[in-house]
Amino acid sequence: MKDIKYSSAELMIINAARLLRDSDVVFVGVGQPNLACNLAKRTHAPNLVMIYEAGVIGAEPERLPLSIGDPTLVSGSLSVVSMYDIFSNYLQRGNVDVGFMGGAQIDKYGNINATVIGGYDHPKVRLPGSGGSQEIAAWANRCYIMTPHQKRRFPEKVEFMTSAGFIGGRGDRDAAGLRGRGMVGVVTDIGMMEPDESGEMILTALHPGKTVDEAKANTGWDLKVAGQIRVTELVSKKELKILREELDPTGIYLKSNA
Amino acid sequence: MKDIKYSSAELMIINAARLLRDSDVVFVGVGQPNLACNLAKRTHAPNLVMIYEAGVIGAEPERLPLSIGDPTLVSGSLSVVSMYDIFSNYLQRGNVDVGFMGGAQIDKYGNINATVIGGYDHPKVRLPGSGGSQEIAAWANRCYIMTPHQKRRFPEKVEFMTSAGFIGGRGDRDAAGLRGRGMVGVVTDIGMMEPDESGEMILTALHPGKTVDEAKANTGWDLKVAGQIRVTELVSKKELKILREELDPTGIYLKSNA
Amino acid sequence: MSKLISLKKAISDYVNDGDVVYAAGFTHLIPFAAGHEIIRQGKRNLILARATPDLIYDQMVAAGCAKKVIFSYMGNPGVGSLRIVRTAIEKGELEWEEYSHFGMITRLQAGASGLPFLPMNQTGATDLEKVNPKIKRIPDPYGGKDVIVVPALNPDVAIVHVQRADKNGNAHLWGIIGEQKEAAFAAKKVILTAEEIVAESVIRADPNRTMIPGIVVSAVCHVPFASHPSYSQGYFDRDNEFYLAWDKISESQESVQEYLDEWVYGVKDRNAYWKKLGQKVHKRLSIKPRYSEKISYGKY
Amino acid sequence: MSKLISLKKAISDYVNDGDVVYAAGFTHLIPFAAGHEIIRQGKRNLILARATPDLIYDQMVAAGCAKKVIFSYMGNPGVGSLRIVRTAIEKGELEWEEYSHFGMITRLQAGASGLPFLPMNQTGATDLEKVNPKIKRIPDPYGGKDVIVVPALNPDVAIVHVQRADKNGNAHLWGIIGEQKEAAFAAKKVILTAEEIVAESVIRADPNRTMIPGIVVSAVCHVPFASHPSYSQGYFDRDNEFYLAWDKISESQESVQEYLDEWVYGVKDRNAYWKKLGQKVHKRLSIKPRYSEKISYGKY
Repeated sequence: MKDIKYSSAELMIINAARLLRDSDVVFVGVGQPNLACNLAKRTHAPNLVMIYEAGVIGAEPERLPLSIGDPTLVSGSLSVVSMYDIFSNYLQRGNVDVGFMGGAQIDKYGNINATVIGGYDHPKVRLPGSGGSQEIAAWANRCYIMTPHQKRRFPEKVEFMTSAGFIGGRGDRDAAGLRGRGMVGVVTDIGMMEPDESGEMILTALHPGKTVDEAKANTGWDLKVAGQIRVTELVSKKELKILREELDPTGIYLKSNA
Repeated sequence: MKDIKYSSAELMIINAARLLRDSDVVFVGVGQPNLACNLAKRTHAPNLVMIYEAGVIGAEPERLPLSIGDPTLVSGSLSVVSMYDIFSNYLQRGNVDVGFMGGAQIDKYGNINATVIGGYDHPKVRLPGSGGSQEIAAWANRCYIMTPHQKRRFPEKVEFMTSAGFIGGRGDRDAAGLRGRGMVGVVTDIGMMEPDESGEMILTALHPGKTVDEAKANTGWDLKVAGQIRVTELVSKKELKILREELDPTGIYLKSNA
Repeated sequence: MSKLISLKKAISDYVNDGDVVYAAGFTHLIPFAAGHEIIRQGKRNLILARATPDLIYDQMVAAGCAKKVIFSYMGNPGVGSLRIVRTAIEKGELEWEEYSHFGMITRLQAGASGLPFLPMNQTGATDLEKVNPKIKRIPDPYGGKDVIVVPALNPDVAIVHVQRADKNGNAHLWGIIGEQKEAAFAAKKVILTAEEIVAESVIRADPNRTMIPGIVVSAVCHVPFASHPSYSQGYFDRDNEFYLAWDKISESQESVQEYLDEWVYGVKDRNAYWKKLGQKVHKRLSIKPRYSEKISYGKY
Repeated sequence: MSKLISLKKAISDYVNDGDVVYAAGFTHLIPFAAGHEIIRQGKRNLILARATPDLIYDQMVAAGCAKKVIFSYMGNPGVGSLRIVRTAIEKGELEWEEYSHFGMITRLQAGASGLPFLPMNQTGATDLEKVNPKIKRIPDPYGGKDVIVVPALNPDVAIVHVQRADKNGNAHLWGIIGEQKEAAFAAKKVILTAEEIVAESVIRADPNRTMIPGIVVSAVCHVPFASHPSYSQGYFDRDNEFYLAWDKISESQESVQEYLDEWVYGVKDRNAYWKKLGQKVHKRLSIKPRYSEKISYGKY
């Protein structure tokens, strides 16, 4: 098995897919989260229901969707509703189990910045903004993020809090009365971080061959390590085959960080 | 012309129809208002758009609808929307020109009671309640009501204000910030009442052969009479023919008060 | 993953004594079959919510299932008074809570959205606000007139009849859609009855028509004609004769009891009820098709 | 009563300098043709509102039409950054006002409903609230957590592309329906562009499909392919190659000017634009039909 080669993207996608449970209702983003969900659906979670913020429920895309509003998500889906409905009746009402987040920065308490680097009024780098992520982070039962393990992506504190993880600690999240459990898993190309009792993201798993030191060196805060650190299951040929042959045959999303 | 015979209902329906303008968007009730609107559409207002609180827009019923949710209102209509949409996007937003009201009592300031006779907590006669009339009265541009001219139907003050006319006078309505112009015409079998500058309903028209004394004797407040009192146009053969032959051939709604 | 069970089992499993029940519909698709099954199973102390309680709530109140109604217009649609509910209120035998249509539907919309409340503009008619403490007013934080607010309504169970659903509860409905969607999202549990159970592919062939997704549905029951004497658009007509007949039946307790004995307690299920109605009624209510224009979603 | 006019006339008559314009759509049915016509007519100082400003707003900003954007996610969908809007903001050359998606859509929903504001639950992320004074919080009058509120958005003009409409503006749309309905009801004027103008009878054959009623529409324009390089579900595919190409074009002012000269100023209207794209592109974007299952409304 040890001669199986895979990219960082493939490693993250496969490990993210494994976090999904059968019958989960997942709020999916395009790109890597979409691949993770479709991989899960084709392996251990055939009853996964994929929801897109464009208002599509139960998508079964016949081709790789290239945007969150791709027409292939619509044809053959279970339902299409307005944006107001998807955010109110689905997300705010508590009908979404899993949210996949994106963002330029994620901090020690799982908070995300997708808005701005530098001051808000005079931005150095103006990012796309919240989109749906402010609400997904608050109201989905479980949130995950996939991101390469790099110091600049993991500052101690985000410059702008686009979406709440545990804010300044778990008590803050409880005080705001948010229904979801927050950022429960950060999948990187080194391993995985999960929140401890205080809401601080700590290293809980390493991918085969990766080390605690690598993780610490690439994290912007003093990364704690779980008492029992897990090693993730090896990437399987079957998982790679589905990804490469069925889901992204031209490698649009799989090639990154190869 | 003077030997044309008609019922009180026919007289009221025909006079109400004449109040509608071409291209008005009308919030229609079943029964007499429905007949008035369909009569107007077949005579001077071919572009009338009929909206029903059941959520139907632009109905063109092929048979006489027997309830406000009759399936004949749906088949061949322009649009069908949810109740929330019809009350918010159409009525509250100000997309309705005319509302037809019903109710057991209407008072000196055009307020309507469709809720209860006797105390609210221990009702003597429990009426159906507001339905949509609280909102129609507030937000349609012009409201009309058709009702036989009887003292018990026209008390000085309603026992329960289900829907606002001018409340205690026009200033009250302005203070509440209601968008519609309120109760602008009460069509009875004697004539018609319209609000004066203070919002008080005064006698402004008589049907041919009716008298001011009759109107006063059948009104529960000291009915004022307009300086210039109008006599309504004679009911025409054409109007009666459409009502009797096309719209209500079995006389379900036309026979009352014959 | 199929949620397809009998209506008898659905009512038994998902409706409890004391529940807030919202049997949805505005004149159309009224879930009579479910109401009759609730009566047969002798559920008690229900709080019956609906903008437009009609004959089925009259029957459930007559059968002693309810302790309270929440409503905005109480009538026999197109006919007149809803005698049994009305009399029970006049006699002080039934609790009630009352809104305008918009107030009632706004409560459901808030419930469906997961919000604690929603605002409405003022109507100038304040008497209902005076007698119902749940109706409040709050300032407009943007400096306009105060707005009226009502709290979310989240029924324990919503019962919704639809034209077609798959076995997981993904449902197409059309014609008058009243507050069915809002009730389904607002409720904690949803019982669906359907004229037809169709393959998932039929639902997936027109996703914009799906108003209720299976993920909020607890039980799916195949019950053709479940809405009689109301109607199912495209399937059969409203039985107006029965609405008129009920106006007479509901005049006396004896005739109501006779009706319940014969048409509710006396039949096993909706299938038996429909057969008992007989071919003459079936024929009177039958309609000819009038098809929609197809659309293409495109192969992508 | 026909509102059918040319897009040129519609933009000339209904879009004024300084207007708040909402060109609606979430990736789907983006009204590019109308945006190009606005550029050709040299409209100025527009406030461009949309949850998801994409290439058409990038182009309108590049052409000098806008003084401000109101948005919740600013990107080239599926590709990356929206370079021109982004750079203009970074350089301080463009005003902006920002919400989350739900905040933006809630503003429109309030506008569509005729309400002054609508509430949302708290999200714990308060930084946007700190920089945008229009986002406020108020107490829940029923004793729960404070809620977040946003004010109604009532654009001067909404521009909505639809699959089919009649000449009075009654419109069927399907596929991703984003915020088109809310924008149309919220706006003071509505310009509709349509892939097809159909007989009123086609609309009336499926009234539940009608999302925008003619009574709120000011102008109806027959503009096939108006949404290219976005798509119209069932009519043609998204031109992903162009979205990728724009990522390059928008890197320099020169190439943007060249693009505008050739594809906007250099063509008379959408018909000329589509012809200029050529048969190879037409073929690449063509799709095979995939039809909905018909339903019956019934003859009543």
